[in-house]
Amino acid sequence: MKLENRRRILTTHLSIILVLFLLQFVVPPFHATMLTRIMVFATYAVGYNLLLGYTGLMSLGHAMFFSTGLYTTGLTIYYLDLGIVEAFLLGILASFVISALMAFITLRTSGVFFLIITMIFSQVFYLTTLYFNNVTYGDQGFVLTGKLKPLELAGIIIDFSSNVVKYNFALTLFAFSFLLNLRLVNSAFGRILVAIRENEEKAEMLGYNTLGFKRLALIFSGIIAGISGSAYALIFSYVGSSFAFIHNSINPLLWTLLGGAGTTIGPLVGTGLMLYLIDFTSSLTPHYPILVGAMLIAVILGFPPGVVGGIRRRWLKWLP
Amino acid sequence: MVKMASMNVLLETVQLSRRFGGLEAVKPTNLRVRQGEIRAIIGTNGAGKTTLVNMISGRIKPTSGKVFFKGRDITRLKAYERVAIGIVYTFQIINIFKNLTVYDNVVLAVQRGLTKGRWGVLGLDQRLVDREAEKILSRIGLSDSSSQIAGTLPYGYQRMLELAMALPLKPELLILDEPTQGLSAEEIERVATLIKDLAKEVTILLIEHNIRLVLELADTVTVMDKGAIIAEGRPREIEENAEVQRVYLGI
Amino acid sequence: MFKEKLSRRDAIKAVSKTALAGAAAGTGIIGAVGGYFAGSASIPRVEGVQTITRTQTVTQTVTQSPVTVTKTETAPGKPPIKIGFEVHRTGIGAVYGLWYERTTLAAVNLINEMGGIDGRPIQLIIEDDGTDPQRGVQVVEKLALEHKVDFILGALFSNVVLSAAPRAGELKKPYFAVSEGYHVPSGQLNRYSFQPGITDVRAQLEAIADWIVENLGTKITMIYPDYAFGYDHRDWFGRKARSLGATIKELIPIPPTETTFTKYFTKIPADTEVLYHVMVGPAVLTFVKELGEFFGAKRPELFGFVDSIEGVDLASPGLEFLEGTYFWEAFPRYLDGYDTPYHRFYRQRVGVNENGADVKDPKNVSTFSHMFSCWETLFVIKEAVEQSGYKNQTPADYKAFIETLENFRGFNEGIQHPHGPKIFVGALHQAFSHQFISQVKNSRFKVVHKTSIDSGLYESDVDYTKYPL
Amino acid sequence: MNIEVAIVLGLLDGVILGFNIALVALGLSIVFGVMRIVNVSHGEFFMLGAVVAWYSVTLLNNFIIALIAAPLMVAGLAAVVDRFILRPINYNPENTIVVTIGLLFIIQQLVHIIYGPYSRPVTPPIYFRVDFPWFGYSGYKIIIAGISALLMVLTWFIIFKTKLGLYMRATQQDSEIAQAFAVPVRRVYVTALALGSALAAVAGVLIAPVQQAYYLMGLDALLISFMVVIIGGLGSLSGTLIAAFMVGVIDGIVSVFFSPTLARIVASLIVTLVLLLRPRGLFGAEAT
Repeated sequence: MKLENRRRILTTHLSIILVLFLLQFVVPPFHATMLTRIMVFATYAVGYNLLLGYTGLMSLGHAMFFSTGLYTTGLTIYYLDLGIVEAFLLGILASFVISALMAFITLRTSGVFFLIITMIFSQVFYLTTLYFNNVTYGDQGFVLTGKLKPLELAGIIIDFSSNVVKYNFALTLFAFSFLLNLRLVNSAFGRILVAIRENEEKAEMLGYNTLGFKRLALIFSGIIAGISGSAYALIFSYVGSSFAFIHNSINPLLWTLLGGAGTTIGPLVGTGLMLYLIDFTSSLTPHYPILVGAMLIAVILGFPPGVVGGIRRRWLKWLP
Repeated sequence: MVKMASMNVLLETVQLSRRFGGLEAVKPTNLRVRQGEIRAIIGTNGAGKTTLVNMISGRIKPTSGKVFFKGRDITRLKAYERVAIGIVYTFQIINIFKNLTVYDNVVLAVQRGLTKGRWGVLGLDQRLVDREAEKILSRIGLSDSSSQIAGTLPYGYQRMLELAMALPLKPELLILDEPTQGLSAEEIERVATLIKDLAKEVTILLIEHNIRLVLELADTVTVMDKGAIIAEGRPREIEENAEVQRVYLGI
Repeated sequence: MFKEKLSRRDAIKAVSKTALAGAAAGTGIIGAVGGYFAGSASIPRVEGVQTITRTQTVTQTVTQSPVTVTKTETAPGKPPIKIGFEVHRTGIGAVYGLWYERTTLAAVNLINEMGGIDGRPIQLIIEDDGTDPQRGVQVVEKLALEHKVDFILGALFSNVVLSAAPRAGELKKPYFAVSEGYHVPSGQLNRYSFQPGITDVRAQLEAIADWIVENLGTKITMIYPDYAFGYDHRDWFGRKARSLGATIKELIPIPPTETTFTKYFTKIPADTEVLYHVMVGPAVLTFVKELGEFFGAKRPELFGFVDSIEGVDLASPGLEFLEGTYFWEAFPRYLDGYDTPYHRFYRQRVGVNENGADVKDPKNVSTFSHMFSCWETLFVIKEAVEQSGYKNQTPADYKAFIETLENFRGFNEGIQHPHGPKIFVGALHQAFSHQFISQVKNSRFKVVHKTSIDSGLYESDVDYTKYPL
Repeated sequence: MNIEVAIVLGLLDGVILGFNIALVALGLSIVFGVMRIVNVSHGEFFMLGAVVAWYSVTLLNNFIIALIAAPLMVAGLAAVVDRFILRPINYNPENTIVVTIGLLFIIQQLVHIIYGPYSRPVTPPIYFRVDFPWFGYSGYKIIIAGISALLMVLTWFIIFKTKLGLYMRATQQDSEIAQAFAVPVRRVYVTALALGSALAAVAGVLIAPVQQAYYLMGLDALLISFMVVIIGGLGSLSGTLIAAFMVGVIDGIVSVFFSPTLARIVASLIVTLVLLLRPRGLFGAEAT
């Protein structure tokens, strides 16, 4: 990435965050909640994209990382009455541990096998949440309402049942992962990931420990997914095993591909488009899942670079 | 167990061999490359040249035997670790990041060269990288097309680029696997000059079919046939070696 | 027995009084009045325990219902009252969703014919949640914030109720669950979540355990789905049955994804007298069929839950084996099981024939035992709005609405409550009703027992009235 | 409980259902072996089979028709998928997975629209109850096993005794070389996908009277055949069969003595181990 582009890129990303911040003052309340949801899931997608878009590793097991954050935060609040901050940090820690574990196990495989093994591990996680349902309440799940202690920061009481708090909490986390991701992919590190995606053999012959970098990428990706999971628990105060199910691994895949794999802005765009599309069509027909299917096929067949990828190709070549 | 070889031997293989299933691609081989020379390995297709250098660069594991570099046993080192200690390999078929810009290709090499240690690359001064990259680009005369997609360069330039990407890695032993394959006459000339130029700084292990080029460049020539070294010596001697002429030149 | 159990909580004491009084009175069904009753002021006449012996043959067809509805125009110019309906149109809840939607629409039409709620017509806004907890929350937000509904008629499946209700609470929208799960009365929800339309599973089990132990046997083996709903059965029934001197010989959980069951049957102890089975999900037919193949003639008594075969024709291939076995029903699928004018009227309005199937397509069997909860809940909302003078979506009006509702003590039988009279415990936000036990005879349910309402009451320390508004 | 009985039954069930699993897994395995792609919508083809069975029994009151119609229809569908979806993306492994996931959603919903959300029982063509000393057992299940075995022999014959099979095996070895030896690789691909999918469909038809026809029944079948195929080795027929019986029996016995959910967890973990230690499966060909 040439130096003259760096300023331009940074301003673009900061202004996106600024816009997201300002939107909450203009959009009607329902759309504010939609944006909250979108930002939480976009964070998830950002994490996923780091692996798929930049490192070229397609996982079908990210529901496991998401749920690790979700359950750790949820359970520690539910049983140990932890404060929001502690529970949240524990969620991140847990998703770090799990993704590190996965990084060392699953990356011994590659291609389709990587995809299958991540899927199966995620399935194991899902079954485990069912198996220990005397703790997790399995598929029925459990509720955090009334257990979220309001935070007190510098005299200001932050109550998580308020929509404003939800929105800005989601925004903060999204902004964080959004910028972290930007920093990563614009650094030497990001360039190496791309090199691995493009030509792993060559990357290794340039002296890069490709396996090591793939592991690192998976860990970052897992942590970001975990963060969004923890955030979901705090914002929507419900924890249940359906979030560990395979469908929740497919979602970030679709969002990322639609928005544009290997672009920093793509995940946000893809998530936003898809959530609104589903919300819109679900009021027209109960069969909106067809849309999900059609989208998956359409993107791969018709528009591989995805929305932002296409924009970059045609107009803004400098977009990261 | 071979004692440490004399100082001016840079690379040494001891009874290094590799078999694929039934086929013994490389019979136990002892090869010694001296510091600063241009060593050419010639031989018919399937003579085992590429397999041999692949074991040296660490891309494939030997079935038996050892590899010593500057007297150190590196048989166990992974390919990327060998790069770090100065063994650099360029592929037979042009192998660059075809979908990335020329600039990014060079930078990938540069930033590796600038960092020592495993993760050192994570905190790297981008300005320094840019400066180094510019140097390399101008050296091979690609400064102007730096933002071009590498895959769209003319064939010869892609090869130049690949060779150039070896420089920042500060190689001590540069393994070139048929660098002129498929190049036009004047492209070969350009490559040849670059190799001569490189040879001032590094030892070169050259696999080449183009005998003229070999005789022009090499200090020592090693001839392989059916997975074994059948002759070794100055270009002139090799030219006259009857054995070589029989198997290799088919005379 | 009730004395020491109920001496704890005033609310429940009051209730039990009315219930017992009712039992003493023991008279039949009350007139077409319907409506609610508050405090112990007006004592409802509630049927006591009675086993139905005489077979009622259905003479008149459902269409000639004796019940007359006094049609009233909704007051002109009054804004409609918006009720949001969160329904499972897709996902595993889809079959239920189909019929819940149909029942709800029927009730809404009726209420509007009767002059709406407080003279305002109901405007029903339906959103599908795909039986998905994540979408469930989104639907609540959409109904509350975009459609600005006054009330939300909630979901059926546990996971969706549990994810949606808290959000509704945060948005301060009254949320009426039509699930039978032990969610609302467990106290884990909030001041805004109610379940006035149907009895929760714990109460159901409290009510029927006696009959099972007395009539079927004391050596019980339980087969239940290996997830939350199954555990409610395992725990609540297990506890009650033991307290009645029965022994649980074996617990056999079966995963929801299972497709073949024969292997589990070997775990059933030979001396089992009663096989208690609750299976929900598509696999149930296989389950029953294989049960039949496994046992043949020499089977123990079987007691099951109609949830398993809601929407399933009892004449389906493989179900022959159920002949002579027993089922819990919330509301008898076959009209003759509880033949009242209101019941007939209800069927007619929803478009269900006397066999519990679609009048237009007799093969299309309804989820009859549960779907009445939508109908009755809507009438409870109507009642509470009119009693509380709820006008618009102000905190004050909602407060009035909720407190009024919490003061209800029950609902009389009538077209509003065709399923029968109910006791409502304000502290639990939960209604309690009769339960039916039926036997399969000639591939149809034959009601053999109807529990008293108060037999389902259990003590609880939950008191939603102390929760913040 | 009576342990011997449990084991006997576990084995019986395991083997008999093993046959059905094997049929589905075999299809998945053929497709992967020849085309090197994983068809995620394979489970939906299985589901389609069951649904077709319901229609032909309910509307035409004939089960045999389904046995013929279902595989043909699904094979046709597969051919269309190959032509208009897979070929355009060059059978790229990752992309194939994405598009077949998409296909999964579409097929499911179309069935939901046409067939409805119901889980419908299908009357078995023949019904009798086999009485064992300790318990009774469905005679139809035993018949399923028979038919499945027959179909597997047929498949084996096609693959090892016909020209088409030769082509398939050649393509499996190395599609470029096969191409060079004038093997019509494209047509081989279509046929492989059609054949594999048809097997899933037949399995669906056969199982319908045992389970029911339900629009969400595909995913579970897919996950199980995944396990089977991985343990058996992707692309290895014999391996697939052995693995299917293993999975069947393990599921049959373990889930009786321990929690079934636990059994599933353990099975999955075994699969991951196999993937890590022997990526080509327990019975797959060794790496060269």
